[in-house]
Amino acid sequence: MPGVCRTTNDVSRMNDVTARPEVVAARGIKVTFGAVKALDGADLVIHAGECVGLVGHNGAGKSTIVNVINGGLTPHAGDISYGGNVGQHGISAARANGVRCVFQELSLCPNLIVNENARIMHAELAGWNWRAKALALVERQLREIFPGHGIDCDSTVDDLSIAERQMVEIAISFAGLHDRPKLVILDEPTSSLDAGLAAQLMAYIRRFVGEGGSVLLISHILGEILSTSDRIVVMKDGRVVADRPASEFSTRTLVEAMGNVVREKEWLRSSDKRGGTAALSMPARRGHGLPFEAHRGEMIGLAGLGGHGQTEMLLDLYLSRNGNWWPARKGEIAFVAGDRSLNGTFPLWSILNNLSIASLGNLSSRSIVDQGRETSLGDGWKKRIEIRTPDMENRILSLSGGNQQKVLFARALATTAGIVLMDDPMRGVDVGTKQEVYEILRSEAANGRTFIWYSTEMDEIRLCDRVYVFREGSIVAELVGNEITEQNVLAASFSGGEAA
Amino acid sequence: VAGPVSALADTSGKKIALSNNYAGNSWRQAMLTSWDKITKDAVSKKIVAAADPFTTAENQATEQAAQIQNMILQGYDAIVINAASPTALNGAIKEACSAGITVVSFDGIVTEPCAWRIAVDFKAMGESQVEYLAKKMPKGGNLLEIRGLAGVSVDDEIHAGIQAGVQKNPQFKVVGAVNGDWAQDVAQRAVAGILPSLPEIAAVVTQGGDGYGAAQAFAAAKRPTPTIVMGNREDELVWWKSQKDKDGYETMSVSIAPGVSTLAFWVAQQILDGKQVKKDLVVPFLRIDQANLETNLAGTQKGGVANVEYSLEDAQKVISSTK
Amino acid sequence: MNSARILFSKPWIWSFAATVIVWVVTVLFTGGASSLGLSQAALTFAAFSVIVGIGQMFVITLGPGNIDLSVPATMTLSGTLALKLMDVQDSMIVVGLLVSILLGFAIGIGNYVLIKLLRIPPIIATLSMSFIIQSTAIWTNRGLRIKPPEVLANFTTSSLFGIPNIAIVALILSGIAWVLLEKTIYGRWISAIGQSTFAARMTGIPVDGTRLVTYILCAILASICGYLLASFSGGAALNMGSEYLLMSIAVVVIGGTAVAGGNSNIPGIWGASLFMFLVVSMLNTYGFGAGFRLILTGIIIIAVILVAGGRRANR
Amino acid sequence: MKISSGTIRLIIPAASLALLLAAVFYMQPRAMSYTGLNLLFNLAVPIALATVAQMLIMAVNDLDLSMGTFVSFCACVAATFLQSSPAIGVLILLGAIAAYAAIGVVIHIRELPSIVVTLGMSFVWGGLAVLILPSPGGEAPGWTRWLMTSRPPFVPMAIVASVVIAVVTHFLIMRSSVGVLIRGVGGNVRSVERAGWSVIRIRAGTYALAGFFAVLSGIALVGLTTSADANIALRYTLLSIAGVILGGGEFVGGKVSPIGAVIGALTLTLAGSFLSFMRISPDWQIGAQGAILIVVLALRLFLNRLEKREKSR
Ligand SMILES: Nc1ncnc2c1ncn2[C@@H]1O[C@H](COP(=O)(O)OP(=O)(O)OP(=O)(O)O)[C@@H](O)[C@H]1O
Ligand SMILES: Nc1ncnc2c1ncn2[C@@H]1O[C@H](COP(=O)(O)OP(=O)(O)OP(=O)(O)O)[C@@H](O)[C@H]1O
Ligand SMILES: [Mg+2]
Ligand SMILES: [Mg+2]
Repeated sequence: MPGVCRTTNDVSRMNDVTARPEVVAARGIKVTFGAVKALDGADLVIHAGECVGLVGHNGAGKSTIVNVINGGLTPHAGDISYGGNVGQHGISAARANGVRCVFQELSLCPNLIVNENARIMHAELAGWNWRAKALALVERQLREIFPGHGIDCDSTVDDLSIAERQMVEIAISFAGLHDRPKLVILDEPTSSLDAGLAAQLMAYIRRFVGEGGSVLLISHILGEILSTSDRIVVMKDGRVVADRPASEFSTRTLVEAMGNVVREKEWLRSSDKRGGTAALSMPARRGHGLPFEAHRGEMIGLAGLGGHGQTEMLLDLYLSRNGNWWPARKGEIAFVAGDRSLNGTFPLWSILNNLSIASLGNLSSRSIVDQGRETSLGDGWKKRIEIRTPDMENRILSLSGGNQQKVLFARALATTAGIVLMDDPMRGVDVGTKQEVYEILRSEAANGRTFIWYSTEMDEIRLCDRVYVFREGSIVAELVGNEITEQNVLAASFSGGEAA
Repeated sequence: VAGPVSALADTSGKKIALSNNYAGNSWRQAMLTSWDKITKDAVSKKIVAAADPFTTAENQATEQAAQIQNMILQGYDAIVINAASPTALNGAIKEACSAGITVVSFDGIVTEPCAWRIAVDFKAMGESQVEYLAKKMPKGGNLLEIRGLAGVSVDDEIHAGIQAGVQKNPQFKVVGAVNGDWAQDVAQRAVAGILPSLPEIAAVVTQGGDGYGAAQAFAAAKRPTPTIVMGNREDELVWWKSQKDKDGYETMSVSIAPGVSTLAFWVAQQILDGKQVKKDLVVPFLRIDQANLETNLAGTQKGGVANVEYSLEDAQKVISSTK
Repeated sequence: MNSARILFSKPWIWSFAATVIVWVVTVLFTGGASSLGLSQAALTFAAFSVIVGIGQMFVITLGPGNIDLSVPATMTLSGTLALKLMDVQDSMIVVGLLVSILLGFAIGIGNYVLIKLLRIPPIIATLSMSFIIQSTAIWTNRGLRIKPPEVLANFTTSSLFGIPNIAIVALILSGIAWVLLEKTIYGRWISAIGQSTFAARMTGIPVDGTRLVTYILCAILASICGYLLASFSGGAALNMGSEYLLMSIAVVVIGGTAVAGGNSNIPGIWGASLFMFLVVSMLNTYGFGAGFRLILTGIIIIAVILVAGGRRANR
Repeated sequence: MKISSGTIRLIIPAASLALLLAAVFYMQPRAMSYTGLNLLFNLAVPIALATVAQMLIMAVNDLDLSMGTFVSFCACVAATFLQSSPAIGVLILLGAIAAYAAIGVVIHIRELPSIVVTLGMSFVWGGLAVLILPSPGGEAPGWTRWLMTSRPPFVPMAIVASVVIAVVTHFLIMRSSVGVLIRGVGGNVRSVERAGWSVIRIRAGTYALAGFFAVLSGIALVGLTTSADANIALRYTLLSIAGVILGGGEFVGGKVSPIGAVIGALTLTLAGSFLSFMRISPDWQIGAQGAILIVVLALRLFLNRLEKREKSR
């Protein structure tokens, strides 16, 4: 959330923080995965009562160092200490020292009820009435972080939306039955949250830190890093390249520290492309609200609060145009998944196979896949969007989260489809790459491709030609051109909506 | 084949059920056909009110036990059983007996004392194979034994008979044994696997239905055909006949006749009729020799099993002979 | 060195290694005299497992819960029906083959209709189907054994240059299956579906169509196998497929196909099929009783899997 | 009131059981009695226990193909050692449970597919059973016989036992905190691991528990049949899987329901009885078993649809 004001006493707060005891210190950490040096001598020290922001490009090693601190990964060199004591390592040691972690990919058990998930995360929830205790614990914490959340803690995680799951996971991690956690690591916690929820979380982090807890916050949304952290650590290629108080950074300097050049946004909206027959249309959802329409070459945004029917509409649009029994003769529509592990990646396959699967029709003659053409397609896209891997034959899971997302992007763009549906596709993609992808999207749109883009980030919504705002499953407002402002979108998502 | 009706009105209201544990081979199919033929006739002549056959999907004692319990609920007066296990049905059979139901077991017999047994002496059947071989080749030789399904009593009994026979005739030596599971393709597979490592085989002793498969396996391995004891299947008999016509090949064939189900039916009817019947009856196995091969072959359905069906008189003869 | 590492990373290599060991141990019993005979027998009988195994592998590749339990019944019905139809006439051989392929086609559709319409897990759907097929087989000719046509029987039991004809047929079918799996779009599709049906759907794969084709393929291969097996063993028996239920699954998984779906390989099926035949032969040769034979078979299977393990099971 | 998805998963199997039972009563009113119910259901008790065991394995995303042979093995032990020298019998059965735990550990450590390992184990258990009882026989220990044939007042033993099994396992797996861990492993192993639990221990424990229920199944079976043989329960492998599915469980994802599993086992048993009451020609009796499975599952689908329509309203 850019534009949130910083308090003026930040700097003075910084100084007494560094004097406080270390909660976790990782020094000289090296981790390699085969040929990839994920961490190459990285240092990270977190003190009590501070919020450390961790930023870096996709694959910089952020999640890896998290895994080291969390005990899940044993470094090949370097040492870790918890509360000043060296020598103990492992998941249990980390947990015993009050380290909790919200991972980048959601890690709740989807088959369990919310309070049962709390039981998994908190071993101390035992005894006869553990259910009641767990329920009270989660509910209290949820209320504290996300007032007015509306999540039913008796439901199975499966039945929750992706944002609700993220909220539950965050709440469970901050909760403590006997003692509160000392350090909570948040690896891209807001990637599925809308602006309002993200703001609530950031406010809570400040309160938590104020009460003496520590937070390690990883995010690609620089606004929230700048506004929330006391200190910012920048990583690049497995090393820490900057570690300074947050007040010494601005968005520009931060981006530069990460190794990217800030490009001025000079996004010229193309002229109104409506008129003629629609490339894609759909009557009003659930019988009320506005109908949906998209024309050739348009970039359409789906906005509104998270989980208000945008993803469902994308799925419906896609499935209505795609046979389940017979291969579509020419792929006219492509989809970029946001929930990678659910409907995006094929975990057993190489990066190349994951990339090419949607365009096999063009890569083959008489149903036999031409592997030469497939490889060159892969190499082309590897260069074009910088997929960080030594070899496209590596497994997709060896990529960092952001890079996996890039592969999904390339999968859709590599097809000949005239319409591309995108379900919040920039989750976890770093700033530099985002700029490049925006660039690609723009040129593709100019060539006549239609993009329908659900995003939780206002910056991206602002890039669209036309925006549909969703509320409670249907479209409540349509914004065109200069009407697309944060204010208008927010107004439409909260109010009854003038068009409803 | 059905005998003349001795119209005993006493049983005309009685219902008899056949509980059969397996229908997956030609022997069982012949058994069901015989049952069908004889009992339909009996029902139409109002000797009994019903004679319904029931078969379980898989050869499982538990499933058959459930089947018997259902028959109790359905109010049958007698249950004729070909049992999956001699002992595992005892619980269900005890319940049937205490519900006043007459239980007659045959082929796969049961040990529960309240039931009748129409038994074949499987041990003697095994022994007779070795005795035949001893007569045919006094010098003895190497034997290959094809066994049935492991863990089933019939397999164990025939095997015991063969062992006893070999003990009495030490000039024979069992040099290899495989389980053919009473299925021809399994037998063929198993024999083909062990054959390359076996010395010269003088004879193959079997449990029924595997003879043809064994012959095929020997032919495939280009080994001289030993004396293979057959199991009364038509294809075995045809093969034997062709070998006999070619070079005077000699062997024997022995098995239990599928028509024994009809004997069991009549025995059940007689018991319901109030006749005194011993709990243990013995039927001879059906043996085919060089001399009567042609006659038996002529009377066997193409692709079927050599068979004998029983009439009421035959049954009465069997009953009175054991008195 | 490097090529050796690549070779050892192939999951199927282990089933072949095990096969060779078992073969040597068995042949040692007779001081080498039985090597030719044993190899020929192994090739012959492995061929049948390979043919059904390939079909089963395609189905297993479709992902968790996908197993075709109707394979044995399909084999039985196909053998019974084809032999009855051919009725010992050489002129009917091709017709018989066509009918059994057609039968497989129909059974495959039947299986998938059950799975799709009733949303039954495939294991249960194909199990139910197998009961119905088995009944049909009983009903068609009540287990009477009809002989195969002379020419067909000779073809299935003889060999070309010392390689059994049946093995050659299986080899050709494996070749086709390999191309299908490794080179074609269809192969990619089933693997994708096996890893994540939803993701497959969202990349534009016609999931239902692909799965339908796969079940049909499996049933057709089972049908062909039943046709060949009945001809080979001189007639169809009602229980002739029952061996192949566990066998078809065992050769697939021992051969290195991920049971979780999405990953499959054909050489492994050959290795595993030869292995399964030779293990039983070895234990028979050394004269173990049924009890010990079963125990050792189990232990050997687990041992092979343990050595070959380390395949990342992906959950 | 909002119906949780767990409850829905229960209502449907229960409703299909009730419908089937009504059909059976209609066709055979005699079944509507104390003895009738006992005869209908007593053989479902060991199946229910085996189904619960299978369900535990399925809860951690595995599948046990050795269930049938293992129950057979346990039945053989129960009918021989447990009867003649109880101490040795108990030791053997404890050993078997330990073997199950070991299988769980091996599967976990080596990341092996459970299907293959249990396929191998099915040979091992089968072989051991043949060694113990080369031919059918043995005798049920008096106490199991007594337990399985006892006649409690009002409600027959079969029903009492089924209810007890359902309630106990429901508490154990759905309500207790240990059960949460077991299902958690099925839902998301990594998250359980990252929360500091030893997944090896959970898996081993789950397998041991499954082994325990399978042992109970073998003992109960022998109590009903009075004796055992090596092939006595081979069918339990498929029956138990079908039971779990009928009861609303799923192959992956730790979605299981113990009450559903017991209901599934009862349904399968009842479906068999339903058939024998129908008097079908022997040719088609086997096929009818398939048909009835299909009908029961179609019923489930139908009720499912109904339920969904209710819910979306
Ligand atoms: N298990 C693995 N095998 C191989 N390479 C790995 C593995 N885990 C991580 N890597 C590599 O290590 C590097 C660091 O990955 P990491 O996940 O820490 O990045 P990240 O900074 O979290 O990126 P993102 O912002 O995309 O989440 C990446 O290049 C990644 O491809
Ligand atoms: N099964 C697997 N095989 C190979 N690499 C894996 C596997 N699972 C995870 N990884 C990689 O291990 C690294 C550590 O990832 P982890 O799952 O802890 O979360 P993360 O780093 O937050 O996620 P990501 O790397 O996707 O941003 C990641 O790079 C991930 O891609
Ligand atoms: Mg990351
Ligand atoms: Mg990462």
